[in-house]
Amino acid sequence: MDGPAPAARRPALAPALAAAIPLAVPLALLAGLGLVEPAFLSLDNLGMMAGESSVLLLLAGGQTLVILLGGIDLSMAALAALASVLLALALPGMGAGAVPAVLALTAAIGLCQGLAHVRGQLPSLVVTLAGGAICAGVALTLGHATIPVTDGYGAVGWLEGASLGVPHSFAFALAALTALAACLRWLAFGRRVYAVGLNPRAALLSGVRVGRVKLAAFTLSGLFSGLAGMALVARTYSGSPSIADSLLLPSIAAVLIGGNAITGGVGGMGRTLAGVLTLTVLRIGIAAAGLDPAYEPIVYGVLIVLAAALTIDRSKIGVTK
Amino acid sequence: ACDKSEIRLVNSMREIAQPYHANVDKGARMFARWAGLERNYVLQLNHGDSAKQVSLMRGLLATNARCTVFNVEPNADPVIKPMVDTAQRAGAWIVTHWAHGEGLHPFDGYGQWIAHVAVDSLEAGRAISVALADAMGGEGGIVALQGRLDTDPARKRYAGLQQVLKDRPGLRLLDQQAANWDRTAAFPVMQTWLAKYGGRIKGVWAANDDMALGALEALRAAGLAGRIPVVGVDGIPEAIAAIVKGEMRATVSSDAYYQGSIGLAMGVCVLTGQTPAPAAWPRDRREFYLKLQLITPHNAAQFRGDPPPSAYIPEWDCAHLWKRSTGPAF
Amino acid sequence: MSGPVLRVERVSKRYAGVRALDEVTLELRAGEVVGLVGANGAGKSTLLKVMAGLCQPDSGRIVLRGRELALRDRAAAAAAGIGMVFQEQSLLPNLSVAENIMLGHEGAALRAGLFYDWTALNALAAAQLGKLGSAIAPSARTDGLSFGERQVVELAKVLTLEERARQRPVILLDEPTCMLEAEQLDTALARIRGLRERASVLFVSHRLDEVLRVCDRVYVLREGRCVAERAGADRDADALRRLMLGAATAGAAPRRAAPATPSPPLLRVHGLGHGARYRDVCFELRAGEVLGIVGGAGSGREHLCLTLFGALAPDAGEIALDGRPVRLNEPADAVRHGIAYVPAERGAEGVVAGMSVRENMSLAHLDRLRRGPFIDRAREGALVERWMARLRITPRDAQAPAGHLSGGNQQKLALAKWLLVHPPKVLILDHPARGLDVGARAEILALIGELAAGGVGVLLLADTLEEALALSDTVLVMRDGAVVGRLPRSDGTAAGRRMLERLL
Amino acid sequence: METQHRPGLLSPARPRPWGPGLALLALCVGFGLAEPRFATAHNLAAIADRSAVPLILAVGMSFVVLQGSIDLALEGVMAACSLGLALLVLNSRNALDLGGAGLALALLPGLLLGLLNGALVSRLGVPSFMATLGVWSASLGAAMLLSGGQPPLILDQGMRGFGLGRTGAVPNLALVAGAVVALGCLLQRYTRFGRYSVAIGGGEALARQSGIAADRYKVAAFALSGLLAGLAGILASTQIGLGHVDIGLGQTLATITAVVIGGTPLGGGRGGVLRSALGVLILAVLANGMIFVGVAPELQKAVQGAIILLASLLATWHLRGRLRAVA
Ligand SMILES: Nc1ncnc2c1ncn2[C@@H]1O[C@H](COP(=O)(O)OP(=O)(O)OP(=O)(O)O)[C@@H](O)[C@H]1O
Ligand SMILES: Nc1ncnc2c1ncn2[C@@H]1O[C@H](COP(=O)(O)OP(=O)(O)OP(=O)(O)O)[C@@H](O)[C@H]1O
Ligand SMILES: O[C@@H]1[C@@H](O)[C@H](O)OC[C@H]1O
Ligand SMILES: [Mg+2]
Ligand SMILES: [Mg+2]
Repeated sequence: MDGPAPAARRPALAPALAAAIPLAVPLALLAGLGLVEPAFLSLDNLGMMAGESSVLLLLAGGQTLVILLGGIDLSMAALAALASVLLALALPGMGAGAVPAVLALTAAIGLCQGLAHVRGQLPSLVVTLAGGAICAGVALTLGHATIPVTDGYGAVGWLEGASLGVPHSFAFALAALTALAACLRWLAFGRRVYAVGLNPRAALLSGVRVGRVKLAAFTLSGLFSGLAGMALVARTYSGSPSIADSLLLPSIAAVLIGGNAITGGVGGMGRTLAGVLTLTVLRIGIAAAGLDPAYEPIVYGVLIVLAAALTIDRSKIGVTK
Repeated sequence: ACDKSEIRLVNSMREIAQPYHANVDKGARMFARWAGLERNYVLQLNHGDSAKQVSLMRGLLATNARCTVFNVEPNADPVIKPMVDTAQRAGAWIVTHWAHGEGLHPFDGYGQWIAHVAVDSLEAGRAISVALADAMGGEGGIVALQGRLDTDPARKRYAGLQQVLKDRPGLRLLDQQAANWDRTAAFPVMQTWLAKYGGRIKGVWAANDDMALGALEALRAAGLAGRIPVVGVDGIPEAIAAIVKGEMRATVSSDAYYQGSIGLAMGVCVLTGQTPAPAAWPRDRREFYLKLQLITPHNAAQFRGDPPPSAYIPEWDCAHLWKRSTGPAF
Repeated sequence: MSGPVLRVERVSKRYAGVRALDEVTLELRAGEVVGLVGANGAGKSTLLKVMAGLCQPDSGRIVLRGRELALRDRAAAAAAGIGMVFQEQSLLPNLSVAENIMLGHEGAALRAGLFYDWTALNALAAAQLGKLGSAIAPSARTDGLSFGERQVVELAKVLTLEERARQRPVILLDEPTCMLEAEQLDTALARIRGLRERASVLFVSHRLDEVLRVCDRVYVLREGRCVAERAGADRDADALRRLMLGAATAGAAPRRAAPATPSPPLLRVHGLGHGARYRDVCFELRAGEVLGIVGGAGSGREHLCLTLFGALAPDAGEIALDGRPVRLNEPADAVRHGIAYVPAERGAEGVVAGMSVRENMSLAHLDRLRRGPFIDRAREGALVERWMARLRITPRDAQAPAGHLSGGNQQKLALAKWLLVHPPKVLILDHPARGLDVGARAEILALIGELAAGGVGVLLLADTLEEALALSDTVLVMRDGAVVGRLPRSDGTAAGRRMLERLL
Repeated sequence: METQHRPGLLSPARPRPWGPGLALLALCVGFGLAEPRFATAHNLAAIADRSAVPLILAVGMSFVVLQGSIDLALEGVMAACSLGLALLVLNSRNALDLGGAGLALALLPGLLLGLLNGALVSRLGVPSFMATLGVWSASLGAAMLLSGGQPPLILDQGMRGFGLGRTGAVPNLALVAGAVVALGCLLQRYTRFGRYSVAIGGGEALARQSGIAADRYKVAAFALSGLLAGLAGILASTQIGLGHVDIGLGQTLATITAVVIGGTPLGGGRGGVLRSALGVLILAVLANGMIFVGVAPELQKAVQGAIILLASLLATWHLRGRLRAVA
């Protein structure tokens, strides 16, 4: 709809190089931190960081699907919090059965939001903003304050363990993300996601069931919110209505900082992984540096802008908005 | 034992924008300076994110864990469990505050968890409610501003108010809203109440001083400052000034300076071997209630201004670390 | 004759793997309309974009009235008096006509260089529209205009160069007529002809008759090279066609033979209506039949097609396929029933510009290209290769983004997408040959015939009446939302044609 | 983001501009019936007062969103300017007492941060979401440094009096907000900046082709947004009486919500200042009204969400169509 493509502002990098940049950013950060403090690169610490990235990975993974479709899901954090509350309430009574039940519920909530978006033809931003608010209200009403989890913790607690130095939560999140990546790459669903994100009208007129693709994506983002909620319960031994509040923006930022386009259709899970790692290394690195908290946001702000400037694929994203 | 230069003092708390928290930090810095460890002090803010509070801690423990002591205001009670586990695993030291949830105690095999300094938030809520009731002559309508609904102090303080209301039939709770501990959020809520209840509001209860001060500004805009009693919790300097001026009626202080410093003091005593290993301490020294101070017009003047370090030095003494204990909290 | 107004000298432009322009040299003189013809992908649009400052040549130079120009961007070109009307339109849909015309050079309508004076703006725009004899309201919102109207607005916008450059502008027109209906075409051509009073014009079109009608001279581009210049009596359609296509020649669309045996009806439409767009439409389409629908703007035929493809909900009537009524809730339902649709606006609707040729071509068939849950990439690749070769889609690179293809090649892609695995039962073609070069056009029209012979029922909204008559077994005439005439194939004679023209 | 209908072919139905207006009216009538005191002058003034800061923010955000970008830096900018003000006028921390000059100076960080946002987006090509997120974070850090654990109290009585005071029955801040909204409307409708913003949102590449220096107008929009966020932070500070890092807490998302429910889609190109103002008023009336009719605090957010959903559904139901794509 924008007519002739704008002349690229910079010559496009060789595609392979361009694809490698997002991952190079967190690696360079790691290397830099390692130079200052070699202990930072100890296996223990790397394992710890991997574990710290897992919740963000799950949230950003689900978010990526929606963003690839050209939408946005502002409800994921609230939904993860609701999942944590529900798990905290249900684990003592239901034991391990609570996990699939809650995951099914969060997926269903995602589906409902998808329906409101597709059937009501409302912008995903509006639907998920409202949906998130509703989830938050329900979580607060059900959960009141933070609910500690002791009985039945084992059903989620395995996520906090590690094998061969690899935290289970990380392995789990990575596996989930890989599954999404495989769907995007190998399944018809993936092709359709990109088509819808790039040109919903052309996709529709090619016989793509745009509504269904969106419903699937929102269901998955609901499911991934639930998984993130589960990982949060494991991490904090509790469920709480505000447990994920501060993850909302980072989970979107992680998607974008890897170079996925917020307008949809450009990017993938690899970029999201890179984005999550970037944010995690930044966050932990700044913590490890023991910076004064007032400098922490300053350093963080400067670095995410730089990272975004490096990773954005200017050959594919013509107009930055 | 650790060499003094190796010791690292960490204060882990929610935020620093609120005066209460600013004072926690000041107390911690005051101690660090006094102990000659000013450059070894680290402040960690989680901005209301439990998971972040844990990861900040873990991030720092990549190096020098066994000479590091954490003084922790938990973002939520359950976060204490992963934090003490982390300390236990890494060999770092930790002191916790406020409430830690059920069935978890330092003396249950947590050698690195030096102590838990508990606060009786129910009592705090009750104390200001009584002061408010007295100021109102036991009659009239009250509006209540709650803190973040999903936190323990918010719920317990409000429960304290409800208990007092039960005993005083002349008082009526007109309305209650959550203003998230936040001054700016409290302002429009109070404005709305003034429009809705007008003259029926005879007292304003707030779960912390920040919200009390936000409400006070709304009263000021309506020309009612000083005419309606307001109470809060924390004992921040502005609230004390307002009490002196007659615009607020009461606040309860857990002494932020003390809370910010005491855990670090305990840690230094342990790390330098001036006290025995915590495992050897009696139970009521490892988990005790902190003395609270009710501040009203009668005594407000004596709490004005930043306290000097000298006020705390006796309590930082390794032999007197438990001076403010009012008894076991288990 | 005076010296050239604009001279393009040895301009070259490469894209990865493609030499779009290869040392092209040509010139425009004062007060002439020059044609530029060439096969799809020959480099016409690229050349125009270079001249309009939208893309930088790798080498060569552009000289305007004796001065070499550095055309860094469109603004620089505009400052020099060079303006362009795009193959894909370039108006902002959310602005008013006046704003679009005057955008970026509001001049006197800006008070103090800052404040909009709407009255003045509308007056200025009206003056531009007046040059073209158009009565479009300057305050109308652009997204409410018909395609033809927008074309006029585009032209009006370019004409502002006259005042801006204080010189006769150079106007570059990239297939301005390809989207126009017959009744708009004459006016448009007259307008373009009329432009020579005010400007030098470079005119790109695939309709050689048009080119011969309006152009004083013609350049022929082939594979990025300027292979010929023809003027005056030398301009003969067959010669041009040969020059464009090289050895391969192709004649006019062959008249199809009638289907051998009448087959049972495939698609039956009864009493179909959609609001004020069209009403009470009834017809039958048999397997192997080509049903042409002719009608101008507002006839409702495009809405009818959208309805048959499930993209619009009818509010009356019935659609039956193979004798059974079907409900088409969305295009995908239609696709499942074997109905395919090639939209007229390929850029916005026919292809996903950001996806590769391969991904575009298989998009409608993903369910048929599966092995287990996965896409069968090997099979996909082979089929895509086959159809790229068959339709001569160039460059022959399945991984190239569809948006990098030339307009005509995109159009071929939009068609190939429906044929990839096996042909549909019903094929709805909205101006299928739009933007195709003469050779490709003949091939596509032949392909349509072949498909019909193979049993596909084709619904055709043809580019021209001739095409409709040549290809269709039956012609349906629509006007103002109603079917006003029906012409069986046997009537495809001069008399029938006259009758058609009367009905329209 | 929303793809337009095919021009001419499917004549574009547009959002009813009065949709949000109707929603606002319905809310007012509903609350008024449920609780008569809702409609008193006293409460309307309370609503106006509560709307002032978000209105000012929404005007700036409108232009950014109209262009298709987003500004997440509001909270940080508000914080920086809030502390700037509190440290420049008569205060509890230092000896400065610059009065009105202090007010003007305190706006400067807002303008500069806005310019920085614009530069990052247009020069460095960083998507606005990331650029402004970074600036938000950094400016919040700067504010924390200024605050230094001791929020400065504003002792300038003139300023406090203005922030808390009224002119007639109208709160002063609401007057300022009204003026800003009016200016914003004029800016959008009658200036180059406003019209080009609409054009850029409608199609940036095309607007550039028409010779519009899109970068310049993007920078201008972010600068305006920064300036107004600074103003909002300053005004809020005069009310609350101190320079506060959290002065803008929650305002960014609230402002985006207001802009979007007012009818300016995040993709840009449609809607604008007036609609955003309606969006703000809807949220303000909702927040006020929920307290009035006694919705439990736990549920207020949920109720707000449900009403937003319902209102948007009603406002755009007539636009639904099979070919309509809404992202
Ligand atoms: N942005 C681009 N990137 C890569 N290749 C391109 C790009 N634009 C054009 N091309 C290639 O350059 C060649 C010339 O394209 P151009 O659009 O100029 O052809 P054209 O003569 O206008 O064809 P048509 O008649 O089909 O419109 C084509 O092979 C096309 O694929
Ligand atoms: N004073 C005016 N005189 C003439 N035309 C105007 C004037 N103001 C605006 N316009 C034009 O009228 C059209 C509608 O204006 P506006 O931007 O206000 O849209 P709207 O009606 O508010 O619709 P929406 O908000 O849905 O985009 C615009 O395209 C604009 O160019
Ligand atoms: O005001 C304080 C609040 O912010 C904190 O979270 O809990 C303790 C309170 O006194
Ligand atoms: Mg072309
Ligand atoms: Mg408008």
